[in-house]
Amino acid sequence: MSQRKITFIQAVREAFQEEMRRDERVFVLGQDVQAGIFGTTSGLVREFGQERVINTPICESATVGAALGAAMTGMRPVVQIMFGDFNYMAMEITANQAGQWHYISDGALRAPMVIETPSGARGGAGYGHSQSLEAAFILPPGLKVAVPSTPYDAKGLLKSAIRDDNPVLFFEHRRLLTQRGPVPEEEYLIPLGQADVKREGRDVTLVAVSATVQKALRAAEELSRRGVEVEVIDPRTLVPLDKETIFRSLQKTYRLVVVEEGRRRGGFGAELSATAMDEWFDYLDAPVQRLGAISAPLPYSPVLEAACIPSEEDIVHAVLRVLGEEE
Amino acid sequence: MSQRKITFIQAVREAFQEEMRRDERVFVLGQDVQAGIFGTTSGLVREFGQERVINTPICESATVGAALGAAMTGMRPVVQIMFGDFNYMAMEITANQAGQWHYISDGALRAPMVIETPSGARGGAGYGHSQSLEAAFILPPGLKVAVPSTPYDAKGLLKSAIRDDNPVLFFEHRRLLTQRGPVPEEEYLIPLGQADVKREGRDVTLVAVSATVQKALRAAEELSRRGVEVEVIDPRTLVPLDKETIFRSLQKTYRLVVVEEGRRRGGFGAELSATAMDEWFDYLDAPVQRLGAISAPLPYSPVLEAACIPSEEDIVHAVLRVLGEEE
Amino acid sequence: MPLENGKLKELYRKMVTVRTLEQRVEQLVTAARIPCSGHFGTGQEAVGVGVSGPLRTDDYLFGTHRGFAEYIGKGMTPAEILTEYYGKATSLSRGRLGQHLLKVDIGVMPLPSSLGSEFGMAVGAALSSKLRGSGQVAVNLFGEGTAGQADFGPALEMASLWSLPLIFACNNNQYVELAHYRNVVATEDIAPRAAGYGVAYEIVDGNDITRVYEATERAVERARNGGGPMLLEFKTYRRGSHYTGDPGGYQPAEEIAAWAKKDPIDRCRERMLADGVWSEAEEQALRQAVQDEIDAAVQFAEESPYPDPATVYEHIYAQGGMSA
Amino acid sequence: MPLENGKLKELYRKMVTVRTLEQRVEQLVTAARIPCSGHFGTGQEAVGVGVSGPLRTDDYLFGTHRGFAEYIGKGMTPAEILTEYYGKATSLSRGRLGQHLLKVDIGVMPLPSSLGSEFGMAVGAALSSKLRGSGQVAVNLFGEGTAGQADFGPALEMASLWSLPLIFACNNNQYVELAHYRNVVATEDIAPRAAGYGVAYEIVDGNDITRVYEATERAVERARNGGGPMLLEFKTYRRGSHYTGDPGGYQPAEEIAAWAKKDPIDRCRERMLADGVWSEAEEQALRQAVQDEIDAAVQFAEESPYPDPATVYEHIYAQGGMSA
Ligand SMILES: Cc1ncc(C[n+]2csc(CCOP(=O)(O)OP(=O)(O)O)c2C)c(N)n1
Ligand SMILES: Cc1ncc(C[n+]2csc(CCOP(=O)(O)OP(=O)(O)O)c2C)c(N)n1
Ligand SMILES: [Mg+2]
Ligand SMILES: [Mg+2]
Repeated sequence: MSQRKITFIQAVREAFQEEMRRDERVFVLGQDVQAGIFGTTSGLVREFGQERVINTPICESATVGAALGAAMTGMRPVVQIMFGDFNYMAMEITANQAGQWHYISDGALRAPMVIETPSGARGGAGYGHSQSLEAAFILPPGLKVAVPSTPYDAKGLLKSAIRDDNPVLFFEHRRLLTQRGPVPEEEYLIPLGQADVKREGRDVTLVAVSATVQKALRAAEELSRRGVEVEVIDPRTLVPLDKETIFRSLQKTYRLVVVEEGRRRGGFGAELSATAMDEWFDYLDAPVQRLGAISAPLPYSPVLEAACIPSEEDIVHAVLRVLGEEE
Repeated sequence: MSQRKITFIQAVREAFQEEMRRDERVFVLGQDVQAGIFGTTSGLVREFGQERVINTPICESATVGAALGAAMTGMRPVVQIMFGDFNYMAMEITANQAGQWHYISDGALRAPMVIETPSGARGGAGYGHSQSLEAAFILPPGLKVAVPSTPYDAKGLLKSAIRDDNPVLFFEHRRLLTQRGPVPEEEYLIPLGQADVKREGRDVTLVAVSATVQKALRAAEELSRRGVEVEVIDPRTLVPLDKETIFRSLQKTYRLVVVEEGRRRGGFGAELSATAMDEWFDYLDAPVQRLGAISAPLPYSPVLEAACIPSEEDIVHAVLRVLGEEE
Repeated sequence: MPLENGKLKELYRKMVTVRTLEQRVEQLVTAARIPCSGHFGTGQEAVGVGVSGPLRTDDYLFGTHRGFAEYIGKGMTPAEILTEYYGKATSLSRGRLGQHLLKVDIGVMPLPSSLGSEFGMAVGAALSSKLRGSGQVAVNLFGEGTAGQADFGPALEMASLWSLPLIFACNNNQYVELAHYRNVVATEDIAPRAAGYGVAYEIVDGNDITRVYEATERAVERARNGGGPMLLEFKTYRRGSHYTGDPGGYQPAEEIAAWAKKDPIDRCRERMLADGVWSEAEEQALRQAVQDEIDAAVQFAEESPYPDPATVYEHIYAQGGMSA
Repeated sequence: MPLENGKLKELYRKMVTVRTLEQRVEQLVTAARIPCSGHFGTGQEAVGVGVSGPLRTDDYLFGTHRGFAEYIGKGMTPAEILTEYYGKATSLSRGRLGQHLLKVDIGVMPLPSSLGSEFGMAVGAALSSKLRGSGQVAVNLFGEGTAGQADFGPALEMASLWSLPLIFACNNNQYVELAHYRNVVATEDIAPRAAGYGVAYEIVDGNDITRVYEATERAVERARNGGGPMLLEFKTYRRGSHYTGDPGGYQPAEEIAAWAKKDPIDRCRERMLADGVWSEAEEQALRQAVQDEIDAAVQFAEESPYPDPATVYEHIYAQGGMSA
């Protein structure tokens, strides 16, 4: 196994390259994808040309619509939406159309497309450039939702997403983009719907989404010093959700905490906590703790933004609460 | 108290009339609101003129945008979105803008506007004219969500929504529109955030949303014949949610069922079940049962549609399950 | 190319089929045999039939919610349409689509329930054709009211920018639901909007099947040969109601009467009769054949079973899918 | 009305303020004193300053994400802008808005983070003005790239249909992020798109403050007097980078140089000097005054405290609000 470390951006770019070489139906479209504002698509145009790396006008709805039309007619587009927040501009196409035609056509149509979308709070981008909206795609049917937290996962998940025959939203947290991590030279895929245990532990199961995985790991370190061993699980995709891995952990810990950067009200944590209620009630020694952003717009000032989203410290407290060691 | 019975449509129309007479800043805009496709705005143009009852081009996003612009500059628009599904077309404006500017302007702006939107499955309208999407508005901040189930509630809630200084989504289930119910002649308001106990009972707390209230009441009758007394609570607004009324009931029943016509995955039931987990864990003798549509598009054929959404019978079973009388 | 007689007769037959079928379906909706509320297009049959006429089977058609003209035009049968409208297990979608007619293998593409959501999809289909070098053309037919939708301009922009084989075909039937279109459309004509995006346009008499066909054929051939997109606006008139149950009364009787005189089916028949390429006997035979075909299709749909409710769990996701 | 000298000097001062402030903020962004990545508009100051020049305090301005021209133009101060960019408690929004500048009481309306989401809002503001009979005009300033956004056409349609006091002002600076605009805009000019909706338009030299001001003034007065909407396209050029950190290199050096010769500030000053209404002494004094004002504003912003994190729970809902 290679010990090569590359950035999240490089990992994503490699996934693009490999899949575009492998399958000529794969193409990329979005605003400035030729230059690549966040770097994930930079340079692709040199290898694949302007026909397969297409700069679009500034219109998220029609661009996602075009991706859907292309996907339904034999292509495999990846459309980049520059900020996760802008996915609401194309919500009609994504939620009402892309996720639904395979079903209502009784299988006659498929929509193999990916929406690649940098998102999340990075301090100072302001209310509409900072949200984590992945939970908004749990309610609509027929979509898959990937939330990678490492370069390794990003590459493997994006490759699977591109090969998937369903529309997949692929969220890239902007705080992760420049981080490095080990990514093998050899090709690999990560199936959509397979969680990853990022840290083993026997006392509490902590499910963390996207950039909060890192906060969760740091909180786990801190808790370990206090004698609490937290198992950190990264679901990697919110839909499909790998309930088995979470349940396996819960059968050992009997305590569940879930953390996300998106808003808590109506978020992924609500669905997971409700799932625990539905299916794992007898395995809960304490109520599930769910953490997420407060139900407010994200303010610009970094000190305010930080006060809205869960911190490492909030996670430590939630773990202590689920252990009954704090109110 | 008057015993007058009027339809849901008439009740909504009266709310419009009373509020438009009371406050000249109130106006209505939407597709064919002058004629009034579903009747709720029919005839208003005769009394209030074309300036206050405005037919718009077919563009949901710009229409909601226009309502927001008017709301921020001293008017109190009610915008009609003909089918609830089309709210995704204006999601950017509703979720990213309307709900956020009051906060990020630190109170300098207000968006007193209502989105009135017929929705829900009525058998044979098909995938994109039948969804119940109210749960999609729980995640975004700053919005309120009303889901009246009777003519009485519809009138009182719409009047409050029009007077509210926040954007309010007002969902009208199409199966309810022609139903009649008692509505007093005298003016009244129903505060947003006040649930209504539609039926008292000591054994199980059943929270039902919009048209499922009626299914819940019928299921409760059936269960009563079997000796089970269900308390049916209509939250009337999903945001703000009257947790007190639900908790008061739970303190008596120790068992909670929640039913909605919208999809179960990521739905209101997830949020309510998770809330029960967070706050009422010690009052749950059994896991909360949540019912909602399957995570699929709604098929057209009425037999298929019916198989996707919770029925009276499904509710009966859920109640029996929460009582441990069924698996 | 001028329309030749064999083709003209085929288009005529299709127009008659459309009108007869629409009238029948309207009765079936009123009689609650069919659960949806239909939208029909009496008087505007030449548009959909004429626009789809010059298309190859593999060309893409994004049609409208109103009536069956372009669907019959592109090759769907009355039985295929009726079984969808009835929501029966024998329909192509096994009861899932209803009025959102689709038949992928003859290029009948999604009719989204949200008007205008097809603009982007049509761009994508045309882009796909171009990338694959398949020579397919995409035609997006939409009403003048739908031209007000958000993605209309962006679709023109993309089609122009990438020189796509995409025909924007506006069916201007002068009504948008229960109001005259000038109530919600700022201009008399939609077509010149194309010029703002560098897209060529033409305004065509939508009640003359020959002109509709020929204008479309020119645009399609131009697009197929790399000439890029075009917008065609067909002027016609909706003589019937917006939907079954529409109270009516907002269309002046004289206006309806004036347009009835320009009925596209009558005009086509009279011209064929005058040109001596059509006879009363052929007319009788056609009417009978169409009636028989529709009767048989109604019977088939009536007798078909409803789908099995257990099928709702199938095809939620492609490739095996997931549980709900 | 021709622009009189007092007004011209005021506009000149504002352009100088804009450029000086933008350069300063760019340094502060690079030095990470300011957390956002700014977008600046060196070379295009005449557009924002000129467009906001003829507006009444209560007229509505929906400005752009690029630079400060229309914000300074409408009456915001460097200190108001800087405290927002710093995210300090002394800003009008107490640190919430950042680069989304707003000052409601002088008509500076929302700059949405999603480009183009203001099109509908501007229609609504103009409609509101009309309904209230207040005589206020709304001006929506946007880039040529933003003209591709979905609600642009529908906003033109509504403004035309309802004859709203709304000016669409397109700042065509020839670049959309890191590419020349013709990469993603189908036509040389945006303005003729207005004609498709029955809206009058005019193309104006955006580097000539006098023309920008006068064209806007005509359009605003026409709109105020019930003449309805108009679209103005200002041709200008963005000489700087798209955002702080932009690698650059995609703008030909000769192109930049050619446009530098048409610099709006230089042109204005030279004309005033030639006309004898301006002197080198006045110039020196102005530069010094602007510098002093900005230095003081930076110092004020630097010394201001960050907001109290506990304030994040305030104003989530209007009127008391709700718990999170
Ligand atoms: C996004 C959306 N908004 C509203 C509707 C409801 N609706 C159905 S038909 C129609 C009128 C369409 O007018 P036009 O485009 O002129 O077509 P026509 O009905 O005249 O054929 C409307 C508004 C819809 N289906 N989708
Ligand atoms: C909806 C949306 N899509 C993309 C962006 C990212 N973005 C910021 S500035 C910009 C370019 C805008 O170009 P133009 O309208 O010409 O204005 P300019 O930057 O040249 O002033 C883009 C795409 C955005 N803010 N909003
Ligand atoms: Mg029409
Ligand atoms: Mg530009």
